[in-house]
Amino acid sequence: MKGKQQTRRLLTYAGLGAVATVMLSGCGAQYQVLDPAGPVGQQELNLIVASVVLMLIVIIPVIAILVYVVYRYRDKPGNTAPYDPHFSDSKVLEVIWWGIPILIVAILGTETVRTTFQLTKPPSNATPITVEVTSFDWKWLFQYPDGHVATVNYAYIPVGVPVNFVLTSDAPMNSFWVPRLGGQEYTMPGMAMTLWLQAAQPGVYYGHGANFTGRGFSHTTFYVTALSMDKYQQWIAHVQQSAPALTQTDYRQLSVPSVIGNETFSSYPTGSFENTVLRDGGQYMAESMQMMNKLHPGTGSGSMPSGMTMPTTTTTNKTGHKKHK
Amino acid sequence: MPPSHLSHWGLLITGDPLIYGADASIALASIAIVYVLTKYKKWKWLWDEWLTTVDHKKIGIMYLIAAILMLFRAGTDAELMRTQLALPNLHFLGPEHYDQIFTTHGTVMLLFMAMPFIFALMNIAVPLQIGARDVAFPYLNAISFWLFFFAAMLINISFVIGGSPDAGWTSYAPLAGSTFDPGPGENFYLMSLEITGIGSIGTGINFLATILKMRAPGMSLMKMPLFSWSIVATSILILYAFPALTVVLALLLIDRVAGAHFFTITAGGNPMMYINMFWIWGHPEVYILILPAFGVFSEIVSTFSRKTIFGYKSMVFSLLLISLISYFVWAHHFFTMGADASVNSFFAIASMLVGIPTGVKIFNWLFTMFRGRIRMKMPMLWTIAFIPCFTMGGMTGVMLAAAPADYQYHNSYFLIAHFHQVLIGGTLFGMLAAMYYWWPKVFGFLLDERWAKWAFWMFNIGFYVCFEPQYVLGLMGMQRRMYTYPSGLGWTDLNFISTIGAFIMGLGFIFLVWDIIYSIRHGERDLTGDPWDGRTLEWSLPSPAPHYNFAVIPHVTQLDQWWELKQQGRQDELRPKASDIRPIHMPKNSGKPFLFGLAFFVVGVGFVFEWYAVAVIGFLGVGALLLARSFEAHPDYHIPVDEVVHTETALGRL
Amino acid sequence: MSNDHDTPQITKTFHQEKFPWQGIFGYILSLVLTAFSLWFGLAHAAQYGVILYVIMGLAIMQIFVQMFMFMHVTETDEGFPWQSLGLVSGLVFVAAIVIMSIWIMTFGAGVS
Amino acid sequence: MATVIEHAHGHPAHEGEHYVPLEYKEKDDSLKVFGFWLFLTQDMVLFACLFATFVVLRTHTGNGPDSESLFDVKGFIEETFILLTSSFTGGISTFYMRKKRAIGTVVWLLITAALGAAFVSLEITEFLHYISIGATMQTSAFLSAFFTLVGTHGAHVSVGIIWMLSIVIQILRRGITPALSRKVFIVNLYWHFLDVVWVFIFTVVYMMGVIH
Ligand code: HEA
Ligand code: HEA
Ligand code: CUA
Ligand SMILES: [Cu+2]
Repeated sequence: MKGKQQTRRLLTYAGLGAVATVMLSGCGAQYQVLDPAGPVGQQELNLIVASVVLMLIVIIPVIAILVYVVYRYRDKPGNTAPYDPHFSDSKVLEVIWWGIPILIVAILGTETVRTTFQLTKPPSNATPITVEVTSFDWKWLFQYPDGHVATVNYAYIPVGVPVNFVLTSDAPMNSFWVPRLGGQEYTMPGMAMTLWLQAAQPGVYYGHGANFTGRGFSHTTFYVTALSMDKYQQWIAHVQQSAPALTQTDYRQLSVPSVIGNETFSSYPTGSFENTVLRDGGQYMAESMQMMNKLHPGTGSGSMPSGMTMPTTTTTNKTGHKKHK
Repeated sequence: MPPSHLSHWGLLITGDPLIYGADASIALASIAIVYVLTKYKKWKWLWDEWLTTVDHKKIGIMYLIAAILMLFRAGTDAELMRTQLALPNLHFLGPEHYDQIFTTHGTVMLLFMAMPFIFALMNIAVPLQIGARDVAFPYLNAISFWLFFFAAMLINISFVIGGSPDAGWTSYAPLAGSTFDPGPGENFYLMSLEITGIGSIGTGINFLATILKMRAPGMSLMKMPLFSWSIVATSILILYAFPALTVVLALLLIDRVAGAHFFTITAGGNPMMYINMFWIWGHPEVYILILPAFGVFSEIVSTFSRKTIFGYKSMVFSLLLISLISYFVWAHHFFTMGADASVNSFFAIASMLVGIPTGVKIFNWLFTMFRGRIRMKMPMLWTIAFIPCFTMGGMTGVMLAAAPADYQYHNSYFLIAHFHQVLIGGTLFGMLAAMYYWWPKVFGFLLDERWAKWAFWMFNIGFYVCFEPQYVLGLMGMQRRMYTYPSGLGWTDLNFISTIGAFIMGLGFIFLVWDIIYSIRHGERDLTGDPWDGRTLEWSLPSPAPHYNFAVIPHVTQLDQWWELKQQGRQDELRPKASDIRPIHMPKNSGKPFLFGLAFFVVGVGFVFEWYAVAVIGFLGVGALLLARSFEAHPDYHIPVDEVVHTETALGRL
Repeated sequence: MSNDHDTPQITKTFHQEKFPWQGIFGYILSLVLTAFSLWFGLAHAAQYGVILYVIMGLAIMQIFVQMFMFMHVTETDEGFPWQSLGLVSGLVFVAAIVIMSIWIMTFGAGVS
Repeated sequence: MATVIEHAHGHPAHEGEHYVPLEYKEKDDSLKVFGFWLFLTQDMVLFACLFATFVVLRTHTGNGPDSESLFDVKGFIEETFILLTSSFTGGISTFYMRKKRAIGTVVWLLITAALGAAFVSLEITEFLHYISIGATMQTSAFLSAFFTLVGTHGAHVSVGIIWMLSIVIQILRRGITPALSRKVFIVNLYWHFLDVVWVFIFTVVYMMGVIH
């Protein structure tokens, strides 16, 4: 039996080693998170690798000590290992195992905080573009304030440029995740949240909703295609000329729960994104809306319709109710 | 307004073979139970000995049986899910079914398997360990059990009547609100958790009072066994965390049945507040699930290494520290909500900090074994398996706690793998270790080691085969809660392997059950009351313990009192002397706790189907029972000296 | 079995009054605190933020009035008055729930 | 007690030289007092969650009225002073209970319950008024949170009234026994606790609702 146990330990080691090798060796595109295609994903991968290494510093000794102790002090006739039933206290040891983990947490914590703050900023200095993303049951609408075009279930972005994905939902919340570009963020009704991503190389990247939204959830796949700035602009121009417009009726159609394929539109009703956010409770999130507004570097239209000021929460909606006495 | 989607007849008629099957098997099982009870004239026995009992040991047994049944139920769910996911594009289960199944799997595993398992151990071990005759409030203890029991009934009938909840064990609004999820399914979830949650709060209060106020004379807190200490920490967490669950469920229920706007999208509702409050409870809850296991391992490691626990003081300190910190980490479940970077930073670091006291415990266990004499009995085997498994799970937890990295893991199979590794490798292994450990104390016989080893190896190997691949699947971008996935993303092989692992675990479970059945007939009887050469007071009593536990309350002078006395050949000091025996004050059995649970069940049914008259009847029942109890003059009695002497003599202790 | 705990007997804190002075004093205190809060708030005696802090402070003082004047929070028949510790830590958790929830829910208010 | 009886729930009550009130004389009773304190701590967390919800939603008024246009200052001042007074009268009933004076205890308990009833009826009137002008729980998130928070407190008070009355009946039948003195003590703990909760409702809901 002891033999079996050791075998199992060994297997565990091997498994662990395998995972570590896979992680460190930058593997095929199917290991999406481990094969980032942009600076955001890369930063996150760096943090992941750092954390794996730090964790191995602890896991390996723990398992080694376990194997050693269990083997050495097993209760077997003739075992000559020392037996000391009252050995139960050691200041030195206690300091070691409070101390080392504290150190590791300090290192990992620092890295974490640094990355957390970094990821709230655009990943590079190039002039960014904005894409407004709305999740529906069970599809994704992408709106491009730049060219005023819209797509469903797929998106095109230029390479080497920070993309400001502004996220909301017109259905139960979902989460916008393109693993090879970087981590996810929730799309929530009544909120407009910012997610910075950037592609470093052209390619087609798998994306999916990551927060459960009911029956159609498994089908909330979309693809993000990164291409050169020129091609991107050509694409916009092409769409403007060739695709139909997104009407109010189409928009309402989108909000009916269903699973559909790709769609392309040459324009969309002005302010539809902001209206969605406001209709679903955005008025109460003045702070975040204003912050988002500020974060918008001059991309022409921005995401706030000009002249629209966010109502502050204290002055909203007094619908003529008199003070009663 | 009567909901139009609920017709009285439609509830049972679903047109689904799976559900008809379940309907039929439940009906058959009920008929069989009624038949057996009637044939062997066991109704009175059932009522007198079990349904009305206020004895903590019997309540513990009932919790234990319920927990194992629920492990089977939710485990079957797991096997169904894994079957569906074995290959891409399968249609073994449709999305409706799959959604219901993962929801009930998670909910039942956590609230109706792990929680009662823990309560079983608390009831079985705590009063005996601290030298008490019962818990502080035996009547409340029975109420807690029946609330749990009827809540479990409620969630289990949902599958056959009206439809199961299908919005995940987290049941996020607005998805779980009436707009997107009409019908009684979610109400089942809300009501059953509400009811069992109230019971859990009762248990928390009860054991905190028991441990703080009823220890045997001389047993200062720092001489108390670590399992009891872990229950102190757990009870504190229950006390401060469960009210949040009560509130958040009530608010969602009010939204659903009364049309309020806490978490709706319209009229100013704020769904994020649901998420926030759910995790104010939800995170402490996972530590409620792990701390008792830590307590169990402390007892077992020390007993089976024949050695004093290493670093007792820092063991106690780390328990309390974990429960404190764990109250300040809840937002790590929604790092991806886009909250302020300072919010994420704060909660990330707080989450990592939990790892430090947890690590201290791991090292203290290792060094308890160091220079000991390790006996590889079943409880110890599960403990040894726990250490690497839980450490790895905890480490991936720390990886999740690195907020920006979590943007990549969140809601992926990486997360699924993390929490199964801590829930199974930590909680479940702990519960099973404890089951083997205290089984002889409770039932008077040992579980057979041979079959137990089969169960052990199947479960362990199955575990790694099932869940390690899921880490990789997560990194490959596979989300949780998908009822199917396309081929071509490279997920097929690992999913298939994972499914094989799940079936190996299922085999392990079958061996475990077989072991119990086998041992009932062939298991070795425990005649000494101390089969493991134990250290704490419960092993100084006969197995099973008499219903008043201690004929004479022992005096305690040190940690591991029983073991130390044995070392010095003074174990007779813990035997009662006839001259010391006094009449013993005991609580009377009562049928009210059972009726109390039943009344809450009626309330539950009333809200689930929005039949308010029924709910009102239930509430009236609850009120009437409370008043009846209040007016009861003598809820207790005394066991005369003669009877105690008689019992003790029969046990050979006088 | 007498009470030979080796835990130190920290308190036996009961004391008997001939006349309910404590209650009357507590009542007056609670009235005064409430009246002050009303005046301070309704008369807009200060800026909104200041008013908030002041009336919250007054409310917190009322907790202690009730706990000490009416609820006998430090009483215990033996050992340590655990309920006091429970309440104090409870207040910490309560503050944590309320303050951190608000912190989390006001997205980004801290940065700008 | 004539014979020493060992309790399932701990050790026998011990007579100290010091004064020990009746509700602490029996181990069972003092344990229950302690258990009730623990119950109150969890109730405190429960209300904290309701308060947190209210604070987050208080400006989410949808198409409904906001607090400033809704609340009636005089009304909530009345409610507040009635409840503060009842907390005091409850305290006096504990005082008489500890003196083993059954009649004094009963009278002050009844006064307390009556004040409680006055409070509840004022609150019900307030709620009915809001509903009559169309400000219901279904109107907006703010109102959902308002009715739930204040209503939960009101429900607690109502339960307290019934509880007090049941204790009064028991005292009239049996006099002040250790068990009943414990019940008087506990019901008053509950009542003072509700007073504290109200002070926060007064501050966070009403005062902050009418100040701008
Ligand atoms: C028993 C239950 C249990 C336990 C004990 C834990 C323990 C931990 N968990 Fe886990 N967790 C869950 C159950 C549990 N978890 C569940 C059920 C979910 C998902 C819910 C859902 O969404 O459905 C979850 C989700 C979850 C998340 C959310 C991820 C997401 O949704 O994206 C995070 C993030 O921080 C996290 C972190 C941690 C951490 C840091 C610990 C720590 O406590 C771990 C501490 C232990 C160790 C670290 C190992 C031993 C330590 C040493 C050997 C010393 C050295 C240590 C260091 C150097 C740090 N958990
Ligand atoms: C203590 C808690 C606990 C335990 C023990 C388990 C045990 C198991 N869990 Fe579970 N799980 C959760 C808690 C737990 N889980 C939670 C909280 C979720 C999240 C739910 C949510 O998203 O809302 C989850 C989700 C979850 C998923 C993700 C579903 C999804 O997101 O789509 C999967 C998938 O593999 C899974 C698998 C398993 C398996 C294979 C086991 C195995 O260990 C089970 C072992 C089996 C048995 C013990 C019994 C065996 C049964 C038989 C022998 C009968 C045989 C009958 C047939 C084969 C029909 N679980
Ligand atoms: Cu999420 Cu506002
Ligand atoms: Cu957590």
